[in-house]
Amino acid sequence: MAKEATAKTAETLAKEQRAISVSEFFEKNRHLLGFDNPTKALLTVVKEAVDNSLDACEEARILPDVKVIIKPLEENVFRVTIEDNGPGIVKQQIPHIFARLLYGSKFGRGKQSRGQQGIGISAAVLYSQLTTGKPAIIYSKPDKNKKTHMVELKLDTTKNEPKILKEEDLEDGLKHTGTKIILEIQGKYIQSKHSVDEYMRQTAIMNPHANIRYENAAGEKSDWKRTVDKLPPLPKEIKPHPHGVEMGILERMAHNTDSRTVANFMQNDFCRVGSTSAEEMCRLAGIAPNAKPRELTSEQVRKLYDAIQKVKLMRPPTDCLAPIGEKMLEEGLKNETKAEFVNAVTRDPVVYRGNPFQIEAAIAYGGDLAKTQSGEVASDEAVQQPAKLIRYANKMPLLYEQSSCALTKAVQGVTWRRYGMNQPGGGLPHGPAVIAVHICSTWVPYTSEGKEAIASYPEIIEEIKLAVQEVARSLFQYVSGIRKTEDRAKRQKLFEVYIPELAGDLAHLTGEKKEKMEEGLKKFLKKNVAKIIEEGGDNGEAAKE
Amino acid sequence: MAKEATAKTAETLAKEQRAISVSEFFEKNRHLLGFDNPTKALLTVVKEAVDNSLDACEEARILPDVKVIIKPLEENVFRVTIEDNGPGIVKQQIPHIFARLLYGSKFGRGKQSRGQQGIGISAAVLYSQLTTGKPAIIYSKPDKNKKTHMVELKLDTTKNEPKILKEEDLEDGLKHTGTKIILEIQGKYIQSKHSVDEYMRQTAIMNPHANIRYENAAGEKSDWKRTVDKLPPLPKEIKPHPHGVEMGILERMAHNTDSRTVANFMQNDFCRVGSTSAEEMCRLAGIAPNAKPRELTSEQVRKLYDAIQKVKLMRPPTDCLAPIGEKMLEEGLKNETKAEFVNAVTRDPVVYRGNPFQIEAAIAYGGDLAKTQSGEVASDEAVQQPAKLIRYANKMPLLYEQSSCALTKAVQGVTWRRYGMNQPGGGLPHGPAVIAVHICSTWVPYTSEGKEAIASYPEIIEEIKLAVQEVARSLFQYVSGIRKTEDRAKRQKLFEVYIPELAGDLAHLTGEKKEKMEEGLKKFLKKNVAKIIEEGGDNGEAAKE
Amino acid sequence: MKKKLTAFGKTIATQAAAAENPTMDVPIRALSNIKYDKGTGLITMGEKTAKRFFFNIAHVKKFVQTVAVARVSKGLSEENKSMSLRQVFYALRRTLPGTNIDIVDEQTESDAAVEDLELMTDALREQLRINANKSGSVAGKVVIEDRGDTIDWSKLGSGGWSVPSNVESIKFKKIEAKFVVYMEKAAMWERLNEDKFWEKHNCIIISSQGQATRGIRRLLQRLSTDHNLPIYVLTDFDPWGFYIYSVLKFGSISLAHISERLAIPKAKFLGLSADDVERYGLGRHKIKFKDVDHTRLKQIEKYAWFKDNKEWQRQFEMMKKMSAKVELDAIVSKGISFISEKYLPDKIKEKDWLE
Amino acid sequence: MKKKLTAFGKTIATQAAAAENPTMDVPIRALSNIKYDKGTGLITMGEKTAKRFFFNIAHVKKFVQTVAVARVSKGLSEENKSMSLRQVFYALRRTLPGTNIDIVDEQTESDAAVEDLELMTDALREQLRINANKSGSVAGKVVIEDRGDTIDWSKLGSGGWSVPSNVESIKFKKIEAKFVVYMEKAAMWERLNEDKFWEKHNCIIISSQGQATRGIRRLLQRLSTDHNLPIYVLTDFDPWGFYIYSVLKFGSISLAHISERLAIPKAKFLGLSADDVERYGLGRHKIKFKDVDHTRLKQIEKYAWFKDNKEWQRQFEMMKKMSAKVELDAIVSKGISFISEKYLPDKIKEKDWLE
Repeated sequence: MAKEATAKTAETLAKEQRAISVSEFFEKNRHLLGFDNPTKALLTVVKEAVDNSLDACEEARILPDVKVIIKPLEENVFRVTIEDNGPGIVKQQIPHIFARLLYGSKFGRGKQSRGQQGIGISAAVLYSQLTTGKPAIIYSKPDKNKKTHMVELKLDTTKNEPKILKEEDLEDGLKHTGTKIILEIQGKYIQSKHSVDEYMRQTAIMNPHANIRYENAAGEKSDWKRTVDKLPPLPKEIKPHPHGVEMGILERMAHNTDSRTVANFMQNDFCRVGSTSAEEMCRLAGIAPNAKPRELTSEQVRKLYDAIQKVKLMRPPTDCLAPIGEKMLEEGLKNETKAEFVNAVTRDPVVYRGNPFQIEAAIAYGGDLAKTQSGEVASDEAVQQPAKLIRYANKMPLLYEQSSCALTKAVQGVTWRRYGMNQPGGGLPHGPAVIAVHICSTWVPYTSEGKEAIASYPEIIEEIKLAVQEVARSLFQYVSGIRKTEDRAKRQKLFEVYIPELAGDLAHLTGEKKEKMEEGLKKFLKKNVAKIIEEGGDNGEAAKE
Repeated sequence: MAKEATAKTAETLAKEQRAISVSEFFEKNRHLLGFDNPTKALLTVVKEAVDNSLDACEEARILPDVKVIIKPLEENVFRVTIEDNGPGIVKQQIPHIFARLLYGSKFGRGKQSRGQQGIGISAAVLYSQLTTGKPAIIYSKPDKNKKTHMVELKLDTTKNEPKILKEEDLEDGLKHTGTKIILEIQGKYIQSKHSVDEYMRQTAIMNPHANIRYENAAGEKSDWKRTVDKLPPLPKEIKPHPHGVEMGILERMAHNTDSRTVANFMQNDFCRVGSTSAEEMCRLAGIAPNAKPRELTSEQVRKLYDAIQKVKLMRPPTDCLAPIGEKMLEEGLKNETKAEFVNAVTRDPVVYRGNPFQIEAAIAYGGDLAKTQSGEVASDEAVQQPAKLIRYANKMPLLYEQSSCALTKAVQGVTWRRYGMNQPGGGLPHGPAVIAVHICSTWVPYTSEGKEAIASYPEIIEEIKLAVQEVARSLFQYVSGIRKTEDRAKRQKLFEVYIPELAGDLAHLTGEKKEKMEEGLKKFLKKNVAKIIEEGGDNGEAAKE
Repeated sequence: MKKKLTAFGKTIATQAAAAENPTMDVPIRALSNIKYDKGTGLITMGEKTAKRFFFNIAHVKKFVQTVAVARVSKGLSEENKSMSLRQVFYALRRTLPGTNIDIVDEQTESDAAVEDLELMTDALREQLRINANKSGSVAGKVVIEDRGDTIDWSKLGSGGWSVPSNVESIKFKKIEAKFVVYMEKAAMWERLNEDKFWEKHNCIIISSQGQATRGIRRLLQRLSTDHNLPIYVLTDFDPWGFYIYSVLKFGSISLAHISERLAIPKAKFLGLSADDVERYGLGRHKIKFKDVDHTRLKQIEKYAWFKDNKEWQRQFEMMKKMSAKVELDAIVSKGISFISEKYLPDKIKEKDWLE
Repeated sequence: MKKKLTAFGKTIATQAAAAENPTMDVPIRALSNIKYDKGTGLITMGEKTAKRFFFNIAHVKKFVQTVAVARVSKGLSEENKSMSLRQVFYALRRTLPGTNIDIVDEQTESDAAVEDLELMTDALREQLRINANKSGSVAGKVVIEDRGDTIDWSKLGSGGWSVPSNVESIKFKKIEAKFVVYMEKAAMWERLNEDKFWEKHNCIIISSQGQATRGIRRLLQRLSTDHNLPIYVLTDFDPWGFYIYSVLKFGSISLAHISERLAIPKAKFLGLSADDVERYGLGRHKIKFKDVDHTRLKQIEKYAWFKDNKEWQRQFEMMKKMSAKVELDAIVSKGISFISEKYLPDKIKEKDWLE
């Protein structure tokens, strides 16, 4: 059966060598792309498509309407349909975008977007054909006055190229501009904290400017209506900051630039480099400012690289970032949680390793969160569960790997007792609360290709802590405000109850009339009620007892 | 500074779309390939080169001599040199093997080897040029009577193609056949359990048939001499087993096959399919056995796929696996640990998801392991540390991600108390021991591209447990043999000490002579010593008290 | 007693001198060898014994310890003295020459050896001259003679007579009292003593602190058996209080072998019962059960001597329902001397007790 | 006493009737208000007081509790009765109408109120008719009168007189004894009583179990102060034993306000000292320190009254070095009556004590 093994030589070995297509590679290593198991695979397919839809709508400045349907076909096989009202995709690009790995517009472009790699949706198509053998069906309508274009396609893994099975223009396709994709996949549908349901819920929180309709595999329909009629600002693209560039990339950029001189190259191809800085770099590197960048030797690039590190530069601009904003985050969270109190904060942008990033945090407390499933107000004990933490990176929910994520670590690193919440074992705070944390960045440092958790850079953790502390503080003020009012009533009642007791005991002790003392005490209370229940007592010093 | 953001249309969006080279992708995502941080990067570079050297020597049936030198150049920059006496590489292939990602002979070929992806050594070259800008230098001599070929090259990431900087034939190059690679990289040298030193040590254990010389960054030289003069058998290649193939791959194989009929396709392109099985499959799928496989529709492939699952087949052959073997594993472990007791076991091959795999386990105990660094016998308490676990996959040491690895989980899943070892908190057993576990397979299920840990398939965990229990049992027999001898001496002493005490007390109590009773008791002990100290006492029943 | 100990030693000495494996038969003190005798109303010990050998690795230490205790006990007999269990432990301790082995490491070992010796010589611990703790006071219309002193329990002011750990040698000269009230709390005793309850009602009042000591148990037993006085027991309303009563009346598992010399089958439980808690409105002084209380109650309700007793099972049920205990002291909330002026006289008059 | 309590109530009642905020001045019982008086050798209380107001949310509960205790105490006076602290707690308990608030929730609250009242009325707790625990026995050449009974401590057999919680009213009729030995263990007391130590050496022996009760402390104090008898203290060699001695001699922090009525400046520590452990070869009965022992020792060595005492610091140092304690009972390993025949006579003769 098996081929006989014999000793090989350099010659025979050479014959076995071949190029491997990137599709073959990821076909074999699909767990790297989030298709580890059927449950996660179902989520990944939905996620990649929805992320693309939201990105496209925002870039086209269209308020998004997104529809997701998961329909069970047979055991562990589902048809997943995602439709948006975005700009659509031009005919020629459809096959490449959906059936070619490593093809896209978002790769390394110095701008914040949900997708980053140009790999996700084609991977979903690959996974679909791998597990069910079915092609992907794409509808696209870039112009609302023209017909809808429909394509059925597969991915040819040996060549990493699309293979079109069917293609036609439909009269009665999409009603408006947009894109629709249908995939049949093997998967598993569960309702847990890693489920598609939860992903949709968290997506709705982060996108209050979107209409989202969702029908899950159990046939239950959810409909999140738009609560904000304004799109978040579109992030801007920036050029790389010199302090975040590695030597090999610097060399490649120098050799591929359109600039004629090194000085120009530094000014044109990077941000935050003016003519003074550029000349300073050249001087330090011992390179003539008018040298041709394409002719730089490796040794010269190396010197330039060292010189760059020595020149002080402004931090990169941060208008490339598009946080959702305090108001919209509050809207989204309030809408979804029906909480009694919601507060959000958007911090100013900061930089790690030459990459700008920005943190947002929000907290929701009480209201429906303190109620049981049947809608009753839950007991104090029942609500003393760990708060729910929801994590976002570039507006995408992160559902897996919670414990190893920098966002989680930062939230756990806050001393919650200071804000009136229990924190048993130093973990998440306990109470009827939802905490949301969002990191946006031109280059989010995921811990793995699955984009499930954020790497623990100290700069990032510190920023998150500051953001979370801020919302925690406002929650604390709110809660203690409520408690104060309750306390006042309690205090007055307390004295009213104690007065007859004291009077009674004194009467026994002295033989004097109870009524007389009771009257005196009541009189004093009435006159001084504000002072007594506000400040707690008569004098500051003795009250310390 | 930043480009103004404006609303995009399908047209403008289309213009931004582009293909991304796989090199660009991995340049940005190099953590996926084991270059997360400087410490790990240094290890990864050495590991990829050494793995290639050992694979090449074994395939060419040459007893390996491998030399590794790490020379610090400046702070956090090292020159790494790896030289072997393997078959060398033919001139034309050198650039592709070393400077093109996803190029190799080992990808998915149904055979066990250290490397699997054709990505490792080119990634090392990529990392090197990215961090120091320096090219890789390769020496190769496939024919010992000809000159050595030398190449300096880089990887052009935009095209994923090699770029040759310099090339020449040298008179005074390598002395024998083989390959030598020199890389300059940024890295960090530490001496810990994740260090290159530890990797070399574990590699030596697994390769007692190799001479390994190593000079670390501190200038310390290690020299592991070959202790076995026989190469391990060369694993054979097998074709895929039908039960391990997914639908998408089946379709691709059918469309690319050289076979003319579906029946032939099933017999020729898979293992374990005879003509009867092939016809059965066709019948069940409703496909004519002489149908042309290239013309199968997706629907037919789907039916064929379903039919395949219903036909019973023999399990895949397992001579594609090459375990190191009990004797060699014991040699290697004894040699490195200088332990008092070493035992290894190689289990029979087993199959998971159509992929054959095989487990080996070994344990080393006592001897130098129970000594302090200065060579003294350590106290009982001091040796009650967790045993050291070393993990291998296809003969390669795994240094990272110990806790999430199936090998670790399996070892922790053994009830060590049964084998006389403590196991506080259900973790690794405590004691002066080293436990080695090896999984070999045609397709090792790593949890990530970094090849650091094995995924937790129940079949795999079960096999490992059985293997480890076997060596644990033999260790237990050995240790309890020793303890028994010690215990006997202790017991006899105990009675000798108690006799005068009892006699004395009895004398006080009765007024009789102490000496007389002492004598009688000593006499009884002498006569029955074997029984008393062996069985512990006189009678079985009462001893249960 | 000396003779018994010498005889015990002789058997072993003879075996030793004859080069045989020295052995002793130790009655088994496990629950499996305990019976509840409905006839006598006592917990008694079965017939099972275990053989203990000197030349047996599992027995040797206990064997030597038992002989060593016999030796110490004989010494006490000879000197006409006694020791506490703790002191016996220290008297036993010696390190074996050339080793780091001690005859005894923990007091539990010497305590067990003492109990084994009690069983094998059929002697009370007090006869072995080994005493348990001393605790408790007594007052009442009784005159005793002890160590040559004549002591009138009714003429001891606010303190009373301090009950010794060993009451074997006291002689009752004159007993006018008609019954005995035993309580687990010294504070309650002081209340009754201050109120001269024993004088007004012609009785004896005895207290310990918590579980009754062996001295007190023997004292109560002698007053019940030899002098036919009713014994009324007052405890908190909690599983521990029930247990105190259980031990007083039926004997304990660990001392089953001497139940007939320690237990008081005619003892009556005078409260607090669940009914008392209701009747006297003590419900608001409930102290919530902890897990340990639940466990204890579950054990007690399964005791062979309570298992078929409907009245007691009713109490256990009510306690379980309340899931709380009530302290005897709580009765003071009804009035300072409510206990002596109302509670006790009423309960005794109405025969409102449990048995 | 009744008058004092009425006066205390009057002040407050007047304020209440006059529609003022009722207030009381409570001496502060914190360490900051405690001094060690080298002259008298006593821990005493400073002058600091805190004002407690009725109309202050932080004070009101304590305020009401203190008045309630005064009321209960006055009732006791009127009826000429007494109560234990536990009983006072129950006597105080009542739920305020229409709430779930109780006057007291924990006994610690009523205990604190009792202490506050002691301070404000300058009365002993015993004068307030509130008693602490009863524990301990006494024997020796003394005749007392208590509640109309004449009690001869030398004619009480093996039990001795049971020391009441309140010894204020006993009268010493005849004291032949020349000194007092106080020990923390009842077993040791029985040893000495059996050996008729008090007869042979013409003395008094007193024991409690553990820390001395207030009754015993008052008894010892009266024998020391009023009758000028030397008081010798016997404890285990451990930080707790040292503490027992410290409290007996200097008074305690929580009861600093009545040190002069409880402390015995002339008390002498007769052992076990570190030197005794060495001299009598008790080293092999060492019991290793636990963390809590180390902590305790560290506190004790910093006490103002020990800080500058070289002899005591030497003991602390040696104990620290040993890092172990030795029980008094261990001395039995030297012989059954070694304590009474050798240890005590020698130590007293050689004046081998610590002060």
